[in-house]
Amino acid sequence: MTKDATTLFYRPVMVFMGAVSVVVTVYVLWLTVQNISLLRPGAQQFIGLDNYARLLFDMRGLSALGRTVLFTVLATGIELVLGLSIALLLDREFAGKRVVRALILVPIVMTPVVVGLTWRFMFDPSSGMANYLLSVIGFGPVDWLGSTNVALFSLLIADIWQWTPFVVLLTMASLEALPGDPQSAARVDGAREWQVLWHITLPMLQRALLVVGVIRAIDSIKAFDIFYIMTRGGPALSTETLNLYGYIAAFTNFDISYALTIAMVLTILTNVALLAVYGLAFRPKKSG
Amino acid sequence: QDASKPYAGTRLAVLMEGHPTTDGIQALLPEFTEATGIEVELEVVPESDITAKTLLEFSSGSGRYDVVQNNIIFVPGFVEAGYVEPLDELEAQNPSFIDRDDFVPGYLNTNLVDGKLYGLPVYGESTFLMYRKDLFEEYGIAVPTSFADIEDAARTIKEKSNGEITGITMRGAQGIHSVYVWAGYLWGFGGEFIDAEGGSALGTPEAAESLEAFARVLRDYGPVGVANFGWEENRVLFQQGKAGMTLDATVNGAFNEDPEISSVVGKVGYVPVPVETDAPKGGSSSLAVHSLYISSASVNKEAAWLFASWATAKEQQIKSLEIAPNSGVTSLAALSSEAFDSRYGAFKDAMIASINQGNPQYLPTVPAANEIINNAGIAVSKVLAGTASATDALAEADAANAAALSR
Amino acid sequence: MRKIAFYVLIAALVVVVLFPLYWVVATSIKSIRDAFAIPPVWLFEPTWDNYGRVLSNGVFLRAFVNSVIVSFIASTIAVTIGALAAYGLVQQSDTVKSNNEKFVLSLRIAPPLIFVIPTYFLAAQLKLLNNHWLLIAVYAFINIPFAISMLLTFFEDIPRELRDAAKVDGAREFTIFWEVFLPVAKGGIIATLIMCVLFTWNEFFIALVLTGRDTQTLPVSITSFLTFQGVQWGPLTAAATLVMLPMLILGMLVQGQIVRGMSLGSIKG
Amino acid sequence: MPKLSLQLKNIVKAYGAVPVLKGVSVDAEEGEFVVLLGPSGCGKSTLLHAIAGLHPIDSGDIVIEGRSVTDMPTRDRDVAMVFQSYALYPNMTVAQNIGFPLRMRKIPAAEIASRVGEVARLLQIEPLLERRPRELSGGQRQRVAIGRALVRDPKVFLFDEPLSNLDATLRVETRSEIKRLHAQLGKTMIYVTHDQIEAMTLATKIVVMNKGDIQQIGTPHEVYHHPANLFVARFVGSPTMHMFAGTLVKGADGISFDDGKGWRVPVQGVDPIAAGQAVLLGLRPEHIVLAQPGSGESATVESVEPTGPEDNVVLTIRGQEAIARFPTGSVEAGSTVAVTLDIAKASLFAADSGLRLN
Amino acid sequence: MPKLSLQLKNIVKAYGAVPVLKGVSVDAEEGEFVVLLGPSGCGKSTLLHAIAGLHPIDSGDIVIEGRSVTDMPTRDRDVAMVFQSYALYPNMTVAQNIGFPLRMRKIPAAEIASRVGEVARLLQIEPLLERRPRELSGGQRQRVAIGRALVRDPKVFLFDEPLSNLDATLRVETRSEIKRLHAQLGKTMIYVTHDQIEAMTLATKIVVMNKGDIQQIGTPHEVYHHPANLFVARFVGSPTMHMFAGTLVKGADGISFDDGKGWRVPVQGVDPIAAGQAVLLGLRPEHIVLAQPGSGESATVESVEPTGPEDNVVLTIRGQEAIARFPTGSVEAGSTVAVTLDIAKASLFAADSGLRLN
Ligand SMILES: Nc1ncnc2c1ncn2[C@@H]1O[C@H](COP(=O)(O)OP(=O)(O)OP(=O)(O)O)[C@@H](O)[C@H]1O
Ligand SMILES: Nc1ncnc2c1ncn2[C@@H]1O[C@H](COP(=O)(O)OP(=O)(O)OP(=O)(O)O)[C@@H](O)[C@H]1O
Ligand SMILES: [Mg+2]
Ligand SMILES: [Mg+2]
Repeated sequence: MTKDATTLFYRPVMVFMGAVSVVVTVYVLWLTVQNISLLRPGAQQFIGLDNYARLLFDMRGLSALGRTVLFTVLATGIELVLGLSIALLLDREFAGKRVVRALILVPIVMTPVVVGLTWRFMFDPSSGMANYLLSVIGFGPVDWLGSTNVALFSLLIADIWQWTPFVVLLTMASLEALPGDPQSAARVDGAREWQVLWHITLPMLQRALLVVGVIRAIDSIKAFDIFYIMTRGGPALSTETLNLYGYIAAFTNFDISYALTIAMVLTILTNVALLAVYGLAFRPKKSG
Repeated sequence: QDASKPYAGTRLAVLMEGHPTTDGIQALLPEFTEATGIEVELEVVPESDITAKTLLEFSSGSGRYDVVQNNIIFVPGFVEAGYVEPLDELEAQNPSFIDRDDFVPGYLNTNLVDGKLYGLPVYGESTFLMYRKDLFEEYGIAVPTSFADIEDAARTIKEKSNGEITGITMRGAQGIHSVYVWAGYLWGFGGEFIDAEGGSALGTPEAAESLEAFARVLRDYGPVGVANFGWEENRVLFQQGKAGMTLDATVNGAFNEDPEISSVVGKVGYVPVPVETDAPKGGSSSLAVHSLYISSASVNKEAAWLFASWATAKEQQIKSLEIAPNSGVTSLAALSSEAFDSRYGAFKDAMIASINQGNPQYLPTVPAANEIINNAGIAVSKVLAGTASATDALAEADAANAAALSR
Repeated sequence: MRKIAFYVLIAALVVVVLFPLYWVVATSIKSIRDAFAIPPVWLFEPTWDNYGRVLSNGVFLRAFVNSVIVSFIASTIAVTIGALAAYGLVQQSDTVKSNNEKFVLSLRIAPPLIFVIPTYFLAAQLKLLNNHWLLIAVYAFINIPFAISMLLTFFEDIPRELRDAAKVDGAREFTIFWEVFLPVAKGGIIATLIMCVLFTWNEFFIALVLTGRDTQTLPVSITSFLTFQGVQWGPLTAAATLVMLPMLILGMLVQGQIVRGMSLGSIKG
Repeated sequence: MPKLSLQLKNIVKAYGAVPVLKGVSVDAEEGEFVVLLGPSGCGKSTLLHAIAGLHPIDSGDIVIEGRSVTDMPTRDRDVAMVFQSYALYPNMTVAQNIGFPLRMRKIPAAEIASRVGEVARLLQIEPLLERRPRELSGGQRQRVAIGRALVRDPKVFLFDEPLSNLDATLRVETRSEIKRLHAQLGKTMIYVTHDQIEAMTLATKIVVMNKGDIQQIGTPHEVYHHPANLFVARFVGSPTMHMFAGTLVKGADGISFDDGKGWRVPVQGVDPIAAGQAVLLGLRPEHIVLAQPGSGESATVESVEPTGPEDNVVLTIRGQEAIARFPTGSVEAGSTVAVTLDIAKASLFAADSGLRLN
Repeated sequence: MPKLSLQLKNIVKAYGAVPVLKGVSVDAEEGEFVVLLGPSGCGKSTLLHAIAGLHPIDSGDIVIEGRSVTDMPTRDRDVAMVFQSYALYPNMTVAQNIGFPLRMRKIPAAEIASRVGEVARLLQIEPLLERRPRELSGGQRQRVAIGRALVRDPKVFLFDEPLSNLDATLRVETRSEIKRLHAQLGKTMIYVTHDQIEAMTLATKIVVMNKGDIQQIGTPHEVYHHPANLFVARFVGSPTMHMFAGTLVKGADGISFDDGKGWRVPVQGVDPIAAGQAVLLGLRPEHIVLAQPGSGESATVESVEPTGPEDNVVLTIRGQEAIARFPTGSVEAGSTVAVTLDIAKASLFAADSGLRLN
């Protein structure tokens, strides 16, 4: 009965977004069953599921998928933990808090292209700051971006640097919204600070952290700028993610249909993963 | 309306890449408007993405841009797809700015497809070998004339400097960077990207040998991190005096000789890219040219032509040497100007020599060029990283290229 | 003792966060030679040439204005619609809520590639490619899912009794939303808005494809300093610094608005 | 006939599998002051929420001033409510909190300000008008919650334990303010409280609930002096009514209560057919009064608990412990005293059904 | 000498510019039951929070069992507290809420379960153990909050209006449980309440506060029967003490109270030098007792308010309105009755300083 009014708040949005996404999806699916190349206008034909079959046996695509998973899991996990820790560290009154809070935003504020260039430069084996610092404390140079074993992790560092503040910002906002009473009660009940954190604060932040985590995961899967600027998938494909592969197929090879196939498959896989994660993590609480 | 300005009031949309030459043209635009009454809306996008944007635009056929800038690699593709307009007729109609003979012939000719001119070069370069004259003298090394010489020289430098100085540095980053440089090896060893029948030709022993040599010299005597070296890293390392040699674009000369940023001013010798075999299928120096093209969908083709020919005319090129200096001028007059000599005299001769023997097919110029370069780049990167042998990596690239060519 | 450790930690954090920024800013006021020197040059004569160059560049200034217009309007739309939808959703049963949320999150999954190409062709037909509203619409659309799921989280923390009380007091749904939920979740709204602004402010790929000369945004403009003949470090870093500055000031200003423990005292029990 | 202002017809409501209201029917005439009494968790708040339309009910009908509002949104029911949990708007100042319902009704700002000021004065929170809820003490918050309801002139007022966190003085004052307001406005009020004095002094009608069922509806006097069943008898009044177990026997002088141990007293108003039944005889503390030594029953004082004006005294009377209230200091623990039991005022309940017999 | 278990030394605390505690000093011996009384907003909760270490204090010292804990984190102070706002853990079930303090002390799970079960039984919330706080009624939540404190064995218990939302029956039961626990554990308890019966029956020491200052510290008897000043006299006891204004005059038979309108009564225990001073004579309602017609003072019954066991009766005595409590139905409004005033039990206060004189 009284629900009617509230459905007006979201239904139209959902319907609109749903309609747009259906149209786009259908259109994209239509494009993926052809062989469209930007260099051959008018020459496209219907080729059925060939593009999908091609991807299924495309070793490059498959290993890119594996890499995507690895990167996403590591980036999301580390950023969540680190971001939460920083948010908790900053969640108190101290001199200069406002300034620190604003500075924390620096990495996300910095244009991704500049972030990529900066880190690429810092990871420069001979004139970069990373190796300079290592040499100051007596370590030999690390081939940050030129080694197939290391490059992905170097990108991870840059990604963590850039996106941890995202977690910090949103976690801090959630922390600030907490009423604070239960924490006091827990202290009276004899909980140490970490126990307050673990038993009271974290459960109350649970939903916010999950949403932030899911969004970070989705965005890591789509991570592009840093990869594109820092390594473009190299060396020896060791940093090529599926999203990057799709981009290269589209805008380097101009193979639009195949690129969209890759993107479509990536979307579908991510959706499946999302549903699984969501089902596990957001088990609906009891009513109330 | 002023009869001398038949297109006055026309608004042209021009898409160019971020580059000093573009800065120069942008600065001079008011003069063009004054001379012709044509308004130019110049949109500048990053070089790495301009082709994608151009192609999306071309394939939508909306005629949003009248003039676009691009690399010669794509000219045949553009022409084949009917995206760009032949210029000969426009030239005949309105020759007020054009002087074909003033263009460096090698640059202009790359824009000829089936005898028709499709683009006017704004920027060009080739490749050459740069070496440290002082070190070569100190260690008694002769100027290399083959890739084997380069390897020897690299070894000597590394050994004699106790590893302080890298023997040679080249771009090793996956993609166009490494392919651009390795292509010199490929052609020098007698290989080629595409054979006479139009099939992929990377599966040959020459190709494998060239890649092996390229990767070996970088692995053994190259700098740390070379596998991700792009143009920038490579240039910086050399101009900081940390490498004995480098093989790269002629434009690097300008950086080596700029006392503002270089510590090797006057210490660098320039020679054309060596060859290993006596019968290469093409020159081992590149011809990299960026030109202005007129979109077939443009409704202002005449005005567009005026702009393209004005922007590439010698007057503008000479003026731009003062505004945004650049060694890649395409005008002979600009090349021989005082301003050019005073800045780039140190390597000008070697550069011109390289251009003259520059190979217009240095990088393949078929519609699938980008994909071929990409596949080759993966092979180069794998061998450099040691994750595959040259033969295997190239066999894989060859297969991928064959598929791309047949698509 | 603990205090000292705390400040040391904060300092370390700030250093790590700021080092790349320092490098960018320093490079923008260094000569190129100093910028690339190893060991790094810590003391140098600053030069403001790069800023002069960037600021006298009409293209950059126009891009700046475009970015401001596009990111603020798009984010405001996204947060507004997102907040409305989240308000509607938070009143629904758990199943309705989670189904809608799953759907919303799945919208964020699509890589830009998927919708940019169709959008480009459509916009080309409609001659919208040089129009701010195209970008605004696309950015608003892709930020709505983020806004919905974040704001849903913040709204869920608002005690249900508040809504009940407002209803008893005679408030309409929209009034409850506007006068109670928005102010109470202010911190969350601000954080979400900041993120939306930053997402759009920094977005490169969609902007590259969908902007024209008049609508080009900063990331595209800045990236044009990456020529195939190398990066124009000086102007690039100067531009990057200029791009960051307003966002940092904004961040500082709006975050000062957040009151901690806002809902304290509103509910007993 | 006075107009019925609020009718609850057989309201049923469950939270999931937990039934909370099992068919509650109450009528309130216009201007009635209905007090809901009942143990914690019996469904009082749920009932108020249902009247306000905040929780949908499972079945039943709610009628306000003749119109069924069961499917009407809260806003249109025009009720004012003090929430047990206060539910203050944390983002608004005290003044804004109190003025909010008026603002929702588009009252001019000047009038809002004056009415808010008046209510604040009445509740003694004038100095706090610019504070936010988080800067208030518990009792101050509760007063803001009350203010938000009192500022209005709705069809029905709903109060959910509105004075529980106020000090005694303030409670008395606020109670009489509410009473005055009730008399002045003549609006129906539904009031939940655990305070017997509040219930007795405010109510025109008391509804006693237990576990979602209504136990008794009556005037304060009826509920206190003539509880309908054992539950009401024990629940209302503190210290609680003492029950002497026994049987009803029929004698020459009519029906008597017999405790089986030799104590037999005649009782009035009992249907003779109840004779033989096992019963409980309920006596309130005040029905045990000190008597002259030697007269009445003899009782041993087990303990004395001073409460200020009187002492709660635990006595053993005829082998059973009962509580009485005597003037401060009138008896000492361990002593033996004489008391009279005011059997005329006693209540008699059937031991099995718990229903009142007299 | 009994050990001091808790000492508050001159505690000062302000919220910004608002002073809340203005130098509060209280000592509690081991096993003492201290009840804090005071009007809403006087700083009671703030004081408890300060003892628990939840708010830093501005100055002063808090000593628990001989050790200053002023700078000690809450955890190490080993206090248990019932928050006025409950502060339940929303993410935990009732059982987990109650068991939480034990879990923090690494008590084995089996023991936790048994102690939680016991407390739950005591508070009659056993069926609710698996629910979450938001699925509980107000009183049930409050009981969970109590349970969380009672389950522990801390150095000091702090109760902030713990029974305010419970029904009378439950309140009596819980009150006596707390009393039993206090007797059994012998722990110091600090207890805030607005309920006079609770204060009187539980306290071994009552601290009356007003506006951040202490007004009186004493036993329940002292505070009720010998209030130290006007504030305490008026604040404690409900209905409130009635004050007759007048002056002290010296007569042949000692000092007398004179209302200036011909009523003069001798008073005891007053320093003769106070003669001539303007004073207030305070009489509690129970000190006005019904007398045989003709004897004592004559009084007009203005109104009768039944409260159940007794009626609150407003009388006009010697031109002043005073409230008395008479047995139910003993007088009728409008009638004239005879009352005796128990002047021996009256309190005398200086009209200017408000301090007690007798
Ligand atoms: N955060 C705050 N900012 C300003 N004043 C505050 C704040 N918190 C409490 N106060 C004020 O401090 C005084 C004491 O509050 P406290 O909660 O201790 O009162 P209390 O004695 O417990 O009252 P109650 O019986 O109503 O619970 C109150 O007047 C209150 O308005
Ligand atoms: N969300 C819920 N889910 C399940 N049971 C609930 C929920 N809310 C309330 N209940 C139960 O419904 C019953 C009635 O609750 P209600 O709040 O109406 O009690 P109440 O009479 O107001 O009690 P109190 O005097 O303690 O406030 C309680 O037993 C409570 O446990
Ligand atoms: Mg309730
Ligand atoms: Mg309090």
